[in-house]
Amino acid sequence: MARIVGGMTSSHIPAIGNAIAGELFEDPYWKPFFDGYPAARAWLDKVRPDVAIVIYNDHGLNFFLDKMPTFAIGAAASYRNDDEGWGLKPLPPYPGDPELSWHLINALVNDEFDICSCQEMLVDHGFTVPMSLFWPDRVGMTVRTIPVAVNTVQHPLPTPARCFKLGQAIGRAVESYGRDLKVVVVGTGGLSHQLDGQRAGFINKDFDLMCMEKIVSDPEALTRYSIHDLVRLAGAQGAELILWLIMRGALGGTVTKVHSHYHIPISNTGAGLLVLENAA
Amino acid sequence: MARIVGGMTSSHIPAIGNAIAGELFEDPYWKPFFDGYPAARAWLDKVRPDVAIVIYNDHGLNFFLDKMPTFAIGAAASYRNDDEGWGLKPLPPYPGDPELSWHLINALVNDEFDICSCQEMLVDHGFTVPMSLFWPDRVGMTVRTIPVAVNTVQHPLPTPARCFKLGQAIGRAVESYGRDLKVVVVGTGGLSHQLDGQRAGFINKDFDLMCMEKIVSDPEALTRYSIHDLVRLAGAQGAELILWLIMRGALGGTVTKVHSHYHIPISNTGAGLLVLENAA
Amino acid sequence: MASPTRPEPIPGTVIFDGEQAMKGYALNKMCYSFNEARNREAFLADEEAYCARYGLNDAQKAAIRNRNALELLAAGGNIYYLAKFVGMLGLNVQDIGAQQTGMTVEDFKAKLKAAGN
Amino acid sequence: MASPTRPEPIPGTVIFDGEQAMKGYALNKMCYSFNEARNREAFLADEEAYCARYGLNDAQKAAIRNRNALELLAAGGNIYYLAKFVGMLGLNVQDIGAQQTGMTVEDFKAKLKAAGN
Ligand SMILES: [Fe+3]
Ligand SMILES: [Fe+3]
Repeated sequence: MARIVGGMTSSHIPAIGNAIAGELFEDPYWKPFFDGYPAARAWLDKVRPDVAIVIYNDHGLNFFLDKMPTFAIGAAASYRNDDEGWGLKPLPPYPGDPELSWHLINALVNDEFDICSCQEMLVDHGFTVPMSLFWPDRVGMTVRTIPVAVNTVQHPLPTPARCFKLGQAIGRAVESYGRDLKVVVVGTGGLSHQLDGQRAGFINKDFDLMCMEKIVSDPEALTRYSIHDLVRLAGAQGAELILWLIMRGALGGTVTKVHSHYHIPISNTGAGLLVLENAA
Repeated sequence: MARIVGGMTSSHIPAIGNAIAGELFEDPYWKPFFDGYPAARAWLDKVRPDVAIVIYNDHGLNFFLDKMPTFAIGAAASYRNDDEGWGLKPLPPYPGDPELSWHLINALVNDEFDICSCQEMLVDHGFTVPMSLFWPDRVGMTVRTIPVAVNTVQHPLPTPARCFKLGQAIGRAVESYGRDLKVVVVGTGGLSHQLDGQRAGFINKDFDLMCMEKIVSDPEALTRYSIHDLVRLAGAQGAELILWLIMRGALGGTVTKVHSHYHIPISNTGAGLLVLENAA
Repeated sequence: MASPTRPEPIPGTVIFDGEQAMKGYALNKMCYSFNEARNREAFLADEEAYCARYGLNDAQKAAIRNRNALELLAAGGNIYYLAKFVGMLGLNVQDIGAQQTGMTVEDFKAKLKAAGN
Repeated sequence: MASPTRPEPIPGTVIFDGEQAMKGYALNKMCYSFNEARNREAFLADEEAYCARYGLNDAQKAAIRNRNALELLAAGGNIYYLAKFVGMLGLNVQDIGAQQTGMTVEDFKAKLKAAGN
């Protein structure tokens, strides 16, 4: 039977992708951020998951406002990125696991989640940046991927409570899959940041640190915020916390914190990294 | 306050559109079908709804398998059709009501329905055929439209129970809208038919007549079928009954049957027409 | 909730699910393209080249060549996208129904009419 | 459930909701097109013609002409699609943050750094 072995969180901002491309790992601005990741990769080397379910939001590459799904799940054999308008270079395509994708889609629709299924799907920095951070070795990488895209572009966004429930349903769906697989769930984005408006550059360290704690020990507390609360407390893009809540919902009630790292700022963002091991 | 004044059902198969284009109203094959509609139009002339929420499925015009939403709602100022691959002629665009569309989308997402919002949306025969039957006078037509597209193309389809709940949520959402509007909900498609496979041409009159009864008096009984049950009992395309269940869910518990008409066959299909008045 | 166990097959009926959708993706994508008149013209001008452009496999190409609905379904075709292909050829769902059931169109229509009794 | 009542505005923050989405549709559609290099080239070759092709209104055209993020937001622009426009011009989110807050880029960066203390 398939099993969710753990969950991880990471910021996914494009500036990280540029810093990786520029190999700025020892750069004084970037070093305190990148230094959080070796411990996460060491955990992955130990656990060796077969599949990563990556919860992210598309930032206007694969989805436009003519068809803006709340929850979209990739069901392709592979996923490629694109230049996103600012000339990003193509990465090797990410292998998918369409059989598990369809199992998830079947189980979730049957469980009253109104999924948009995507048999072709471009993945943007929201997906590729965490993948590059956790699996920098694209030659040796053996993990297959399932992208789960959540609307954080256009309000109404799904409520934090709904997102946590989606995560729980993903957890049940994985557990019901007949194949013997180790699955890790990656919650990307966040923490506090705001790109637009006169409040651009808003960061809320206290709120971020509270989220880093609560997401581990009491995620339900975070589901009581409204989207509007999250925008107010974490900035317009800080609402990406809902992506973490989906990850956390997919894990069991009790998790072990393997690793945690927080750094301000990278570009306009408070960056939070967590590695959580699921209770066996 | 907005109010759902009633609901209607109608088949939506392309052959009807061709028969309308050919003005076959007195043709011996078509007359028994078309004769059902004057009574429905008389009711509409009396009630004069401001908005029609049209529940239909796209048959491969606006949505492809790269982005296949379970529930999609139009939020455009107008909607046009297209030739669908077999040269249908363009109809005058249908006026939308984007303000009410957004009210519905906000309320439904807040109510944990995972809607795909569509600010541009081509509407196919699933939408245009019932519109032409109920509002043949496109010059004098004053009703605005909101298309609600439901995946019946690719399994998993949403369950009958989920569809009924979506209808109930649409009902609550309309009732909470501040403007004084009369809204009618149109459930299109069905009844039994199967286009594909060695079982093509399957029709189940007994099941159709049972549905015509139960959808009025005991719709919850129909929500206990699985999609697989519907395919077995009503044919592969008979699963479109879920569109009727959304319509019925949007009405109150008690409705009055104003008009009912059933005819076999039109093309490959059992055609059911209902006009239901919502309890005040 | 567990993924539902696969229910009893329904004779003569292919459920277009994820498995079929994966198998038929290229074929269905080609048929979806027929929504646009210029794509229909391009297909009719050079069928083989058009099929190759969409990456159809041999079974799909043969089914297209044969205008055979059951073969198209077996190759992963979805009836709604296939309808654009057959519609372009001037066939309607009753012609296709007759083809799939091995009946004449007249007999197929008579069978449907009889369902009303 | 009733539609949620509109909550208190958040100063300096435009919620990109249905109202904004309707207002900004043409502008955002144009910016979305910049995902493709040939569209960026077409825009840069003749900005006015490109804006006209997408049906931008006068406020949107002026905001594009002025490379002004606050004007673009006020005209219904969504930050994620706008990012493709400003990215094409070689600006990043810190340049745009400085512009929107009326600060120098250095001061804007310093403010972000200070948030970590
Ligand atoms: Fe993001
Ligand atoms: Fe239909």
